[in-house]
Amino acid sequence: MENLIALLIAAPLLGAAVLLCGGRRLDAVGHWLGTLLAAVSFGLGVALFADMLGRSADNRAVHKHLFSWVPVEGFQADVGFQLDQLSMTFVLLITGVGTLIHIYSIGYMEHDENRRRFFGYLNLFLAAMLLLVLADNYLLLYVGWEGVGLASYLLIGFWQHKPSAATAAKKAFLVNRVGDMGLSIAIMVMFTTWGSFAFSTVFNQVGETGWGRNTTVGLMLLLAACGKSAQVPLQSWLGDAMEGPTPVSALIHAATMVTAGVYLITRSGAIFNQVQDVQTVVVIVGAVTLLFGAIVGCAKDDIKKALAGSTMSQIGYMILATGLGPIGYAFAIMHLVTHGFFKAGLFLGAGSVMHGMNDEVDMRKYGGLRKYMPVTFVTFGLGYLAIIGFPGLSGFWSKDKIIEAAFAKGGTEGWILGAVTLLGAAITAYYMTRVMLMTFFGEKRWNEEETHPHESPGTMTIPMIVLAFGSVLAGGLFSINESFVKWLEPVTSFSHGDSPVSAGVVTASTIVVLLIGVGLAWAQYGRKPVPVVAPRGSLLTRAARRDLLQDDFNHVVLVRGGEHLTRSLVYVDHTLVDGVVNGTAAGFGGLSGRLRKLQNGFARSYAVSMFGGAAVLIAATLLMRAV
Amino acid sequence: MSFPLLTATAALPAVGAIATAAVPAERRTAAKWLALLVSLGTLALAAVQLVRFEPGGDRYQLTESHAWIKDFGVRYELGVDGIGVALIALTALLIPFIIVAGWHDADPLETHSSRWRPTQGFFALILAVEAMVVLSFEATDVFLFYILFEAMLIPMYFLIGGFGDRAHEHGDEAAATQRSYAAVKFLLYNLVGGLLMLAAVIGLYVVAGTFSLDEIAAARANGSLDMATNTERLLFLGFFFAFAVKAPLWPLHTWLPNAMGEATAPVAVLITAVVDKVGTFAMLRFCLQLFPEASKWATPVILVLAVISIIYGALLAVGQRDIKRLVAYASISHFGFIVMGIFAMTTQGQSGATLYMVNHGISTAALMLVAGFLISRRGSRLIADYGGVQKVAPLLAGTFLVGGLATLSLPGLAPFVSEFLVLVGTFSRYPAIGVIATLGIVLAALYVLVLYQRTMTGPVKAEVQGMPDLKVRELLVVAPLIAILVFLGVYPKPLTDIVNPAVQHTMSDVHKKDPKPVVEAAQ
Amino acid sequence: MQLAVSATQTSTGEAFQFWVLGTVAVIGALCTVLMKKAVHSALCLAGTMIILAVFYLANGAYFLGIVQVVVYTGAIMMLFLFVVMLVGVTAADSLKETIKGQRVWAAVCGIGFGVLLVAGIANANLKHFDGLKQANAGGNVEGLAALIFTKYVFAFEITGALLITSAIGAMVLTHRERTERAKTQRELSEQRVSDGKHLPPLPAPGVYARHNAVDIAGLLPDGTPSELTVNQTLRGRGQIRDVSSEALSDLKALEQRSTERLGREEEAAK
Amino acid sequence: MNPVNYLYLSALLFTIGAAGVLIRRNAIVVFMCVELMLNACNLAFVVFSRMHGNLDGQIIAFFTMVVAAAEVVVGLAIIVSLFRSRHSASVDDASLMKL
Repeated sequence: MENLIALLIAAPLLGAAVLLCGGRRLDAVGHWLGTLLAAVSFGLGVALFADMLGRSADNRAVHKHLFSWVPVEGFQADVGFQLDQLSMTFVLLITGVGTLIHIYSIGYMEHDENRRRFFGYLNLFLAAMLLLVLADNYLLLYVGWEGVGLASYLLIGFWQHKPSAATAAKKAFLVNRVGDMGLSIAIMVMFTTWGSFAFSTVFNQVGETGWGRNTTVGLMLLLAACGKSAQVPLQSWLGDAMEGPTPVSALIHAATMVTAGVYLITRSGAIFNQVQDVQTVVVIVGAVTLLFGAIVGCAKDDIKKALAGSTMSQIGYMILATGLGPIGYAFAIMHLVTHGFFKAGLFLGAGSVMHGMNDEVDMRKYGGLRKYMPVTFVTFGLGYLAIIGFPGLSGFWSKDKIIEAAFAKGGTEGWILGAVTLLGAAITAYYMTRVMLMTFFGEKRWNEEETHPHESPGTMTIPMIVLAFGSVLAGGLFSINESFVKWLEPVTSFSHGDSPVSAGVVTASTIVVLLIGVGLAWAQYGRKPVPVVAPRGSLLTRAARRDLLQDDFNHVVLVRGGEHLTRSLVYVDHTLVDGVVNGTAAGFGGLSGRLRKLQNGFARSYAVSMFGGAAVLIAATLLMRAV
Repeated sequence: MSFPLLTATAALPAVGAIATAAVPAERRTAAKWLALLVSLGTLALAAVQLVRFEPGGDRYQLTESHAWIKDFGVRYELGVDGIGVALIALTALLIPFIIVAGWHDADPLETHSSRWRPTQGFFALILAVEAMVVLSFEATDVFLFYILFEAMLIPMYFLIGGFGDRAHEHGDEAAATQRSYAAVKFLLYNLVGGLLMLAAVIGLYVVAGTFSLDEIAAARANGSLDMATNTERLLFLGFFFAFAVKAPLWPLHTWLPNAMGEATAPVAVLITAVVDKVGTFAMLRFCLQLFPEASKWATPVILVLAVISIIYGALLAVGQRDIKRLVAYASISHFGFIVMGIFAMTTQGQSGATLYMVNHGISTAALMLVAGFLISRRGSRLIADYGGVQKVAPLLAGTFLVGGLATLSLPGLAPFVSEFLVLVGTFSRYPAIGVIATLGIVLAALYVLVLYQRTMTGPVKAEVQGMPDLKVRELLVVAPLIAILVFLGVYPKPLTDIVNPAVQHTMSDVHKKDPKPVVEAAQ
Repeated sequence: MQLAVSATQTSTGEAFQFWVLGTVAVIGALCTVLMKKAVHSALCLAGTMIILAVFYLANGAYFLGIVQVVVYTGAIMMLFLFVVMLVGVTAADSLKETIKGQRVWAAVCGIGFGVLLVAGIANANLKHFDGLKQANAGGNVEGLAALIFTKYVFAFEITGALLITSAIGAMVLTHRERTERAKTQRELSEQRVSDGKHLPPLPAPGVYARHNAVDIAGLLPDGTPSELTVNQTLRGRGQIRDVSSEALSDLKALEQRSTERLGREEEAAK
Repeated sequence: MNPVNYLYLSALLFTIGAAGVLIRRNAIVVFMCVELMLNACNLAFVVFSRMHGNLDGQIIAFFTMVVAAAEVVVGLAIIVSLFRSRHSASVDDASLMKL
């Protein structure tokens, strides 16, 4: 059975290779082939899942050593896989949502001449993401880590003729590279500390090392997670990444890749559990991003960017939860899965709206679309209810648990975190309601002559419907008997913690803040008409529209500074480094210009020097003998 | 006596060079085919070497030894270790690609030009370089090595100075002037290095009384040859300086951007992927083996220089406006990694450095040759003259991207393995330097992606419109290189198996052991 | 000739011969260097070489002694003389030095070199002379032959090749291939007309000069000698009796006189 | 008398020849001086041959003569062709080696 693991990755990888190298001949069938292989992978995943369920909780993890990758003395890097409950969860999420989005893309990308290439990239992404979650050591994980980065780069920049897309792709890759640097340093520290970077070795020996090294590893892993999961301070790329086609935003920048950071921290729980201080940092990062993303989400008029802010904020929840330690890991993953469903659904909905609206993304030019796109409206609406945590839907179950866990952290910290998460829930309700109202309710604000809103074809609506089911049911299913927590417990361990507030109070307060958020949004966008041109807004709104000035900071400090640095270095290289050499050369030139006068061209003159030279040689020989 | 395989591998291209040069001028195409056949034959011989080489066997294998200049104890001594055999394979592998890629580079110009372009000469010179490089990887006699080290400058000089890109933004004359400037700069830099090395070679002979690497190393190992500390250091510096110029290490690097910028792309590949490797190879073979103590003494300074090379090269690459110069600065950055790996004095570092030499050769060849195809289409080296190429020539853009990704060490492609090994190897002994060098991977992403973005993406420029995609000949060059990059990225074991024993030997030469993991050391 | 050559001392006869002939040889060498005319130098050199031949014989190199006379003094020196004749036997070199400092440096280097050589020889331990008795026992020529055709056979062959090469080289260097048909007299005259120079035959030598010998250049009306009037070869050898300086000084004197007179007239006019 | 005196004579002749090469401008005389130097060397070889009691020195002297003959032939040919083209046999006239 464990041989199937390699096949799981091989299927989409094969698809990518065939589609990317196949040339135009495959244009006609490329999308079907890509979808088929993604589905094959999903099928394999389900088979493995069934197999895993057949074993007892402690025997579920499967290891498969494929081959020795870099065999160098003292450095054992292997290609080996580890399929345990955590990986399994991800495999199913990735291949499941992935397959749905493949199907969706068939319709969405129908008119794009490079559809085959798009599917090739999507398959490549699936393979890399699966490698990331299945690797049994950090180096192989790093391969997947960069692989998804590459796929993300290629897909964000898929419409390369748009300079904005190309720039966004480059930005995403670069910011991710900063995170990758963290991961590679972490691996190097692991190697020097434990002599290995296999999960098993590291986690077994992590208790034997001192605070310093564990902290370094933890912080570096956190840096990596920040890069991939768009957490403060490396969050700036996610908004721009919406330049990619919408299915990409749904799959990569909402459901799967951006949650890799959560996976990394959860996977490395053994390390983080050792160092409280790092966990505190993780929690702070999560909390800050949670609010940051939510605030940004409130201000954006671009539907995808609003959703991107929301993604950032939701991942903030997850990161915060992972920072809580064993209290939170399981809930982080649970929120990750439910978020995968509803956020993918929301993005696909947004894509469907754009599809019907001539690729218009400005919500101020939507309005009243519920009549024109009923399926999209319903599925989007269900996703909306799920994300704001409407009782009974997926988001309610998972987010509520994280808020509880935050309180359960205990002490002042617990209270602060609880408050932050509650505040976040309120803002989430506010901005999602805003999106909903601006898009599907109110007056039509589009130009009726140019735009003819219509429902999307079946290939697009079916995945949305499936995801809507997930958004509605997943959370509830997971929470029956705490089945999800129990499922993950062997990997992540679990403790309830002791919350100062009872679960009921927490649930009640979440519902209250939810209502406040919805109410505020309705007061602003539901009661009165939405202006087509954005009002100037308050200072905070304007800052939030510019991603809270993060980009401006980057531009001034990093881009400008970097430009100056490189320009002055080019100058230095030309004048100073080269100049020293050229100066020497010029000096020699001048000297030889003088010596050249000795070359008068008369053979006899030269003969004299030869003769003198011979005399000197004889003298030297004689002297040497005398000595 | 068994078949002198090593001599044959070097002699075949040498004879081929003469034969190619002798083909009459009007039969240009025949000369090209002859050169290609010879290079393929050399590749076959190199493959035989790989097969015959036993990783677990003696340190130097397939040895040959003949008296040459008896009075000075100079011998024609050849032998390969794992590192040598790998680099010979790299050289033999790249030359056919270089020849095919440069198929039309030396054709006579259609337009009136004062410069004569002897087609046969171009290919004969390439083969001559191959012969000398191969032999220098094989030489185990210091004097023999020195002669080859210097002699290969001559054909390189003519290749750089004699053959440039077809078009130049400032016209033919300006191009010729810049070319000869670059060629002279290349020659002078390397000659100065060679001169110091000559002094050190003579000094070594005076001290050791022989030129044989084996004998000296053995004498050093068993203590019968005891050098005074200062003598050893001076000799080491003499050798190292020459290799550092060739490698090239900051601040001796400025010849490389000029040379690579002015030469045609295949020649640029020849410089950076083949000839410069002799420098780093010689650091491993001669500096460490002959002067272990001095090497250790100089390590801190060299590592700092290497790190400066990495960061500085990458930063300058970001600031370049010329595609070829950008690749050149990227190479400087990569050579920094190689030198760092060598002098980190860890198994991982040195294995990584050796793999890096091979991988950098292939990845740079892929990137630079595609860049050359691009440049030959538009007739400009300036990045700003391109834009939107991806739309009109997707294959070209795609292969360019893969080459670029290899350059930025994307996992899954060969350079990643080596770069990571170098970083780990360095980090385990010098954490601070390892961390700073890691910055290089971010900067690498920056210069590669900026280059790709500016040339390939965005709206299609008017001049780029109608640019043809890769032709079959060009695809034949690029596709195998990419395949090798992928293969070695996923499964580098064949290479590491050959390299590992050699690295073990080098490590024992310098009396260094890998630092133990902290946990193990604590126990 | 005395066959017996002692180990460290030569016979008195040989010593006498050495001192007398040695002195002559040195004088001959000095004359070679110092004679103004090449032909004299050549003759002095030939003398020196013959003396050296005698010394060879005295040193037991009978074959070389004869070869020296036959080949060197006979053939090579004749070649020299032949070339001297070709170039001009009477042309005397000016011994005036034209390159600044050449004489001084030559002297310094020459003397220094000589002193060093002598010092070197004096320094070397050359007391013992084996003599050639044994080596020449089977006859000098046979001994040489045995060596040449065994030990030095390669060198011998190569020198043979060298000789052939040099012979061919000399031919190639001096030979001038006539690539086109020689012009007939008619064509030459036509060419003269078409070129428009020297329609009449070349002027005879000595025109306007005091002599009309072939080696005296004719003078143009302004008193300068005309290149055209003297045969090219003579001119090349430098065998032109130079009348121009005479003529020019005459002219100068004439001018001087006339200006003096004119000057006086001007003064008178004042 | 000690045969070493021959060597002194040889040295003296050599030096005189060398000085002649430096001083004279006529190419033919310069050549003669070269011959003089060669002959001086030959004398030394012959004396060394006597000193060592074998004939190798004489062989070398013989070869020197052969090479000298070859050299003279080519050298004089050069002089003749130079004279033809320049109408001069002065070595100073051929000063094209100047930059």
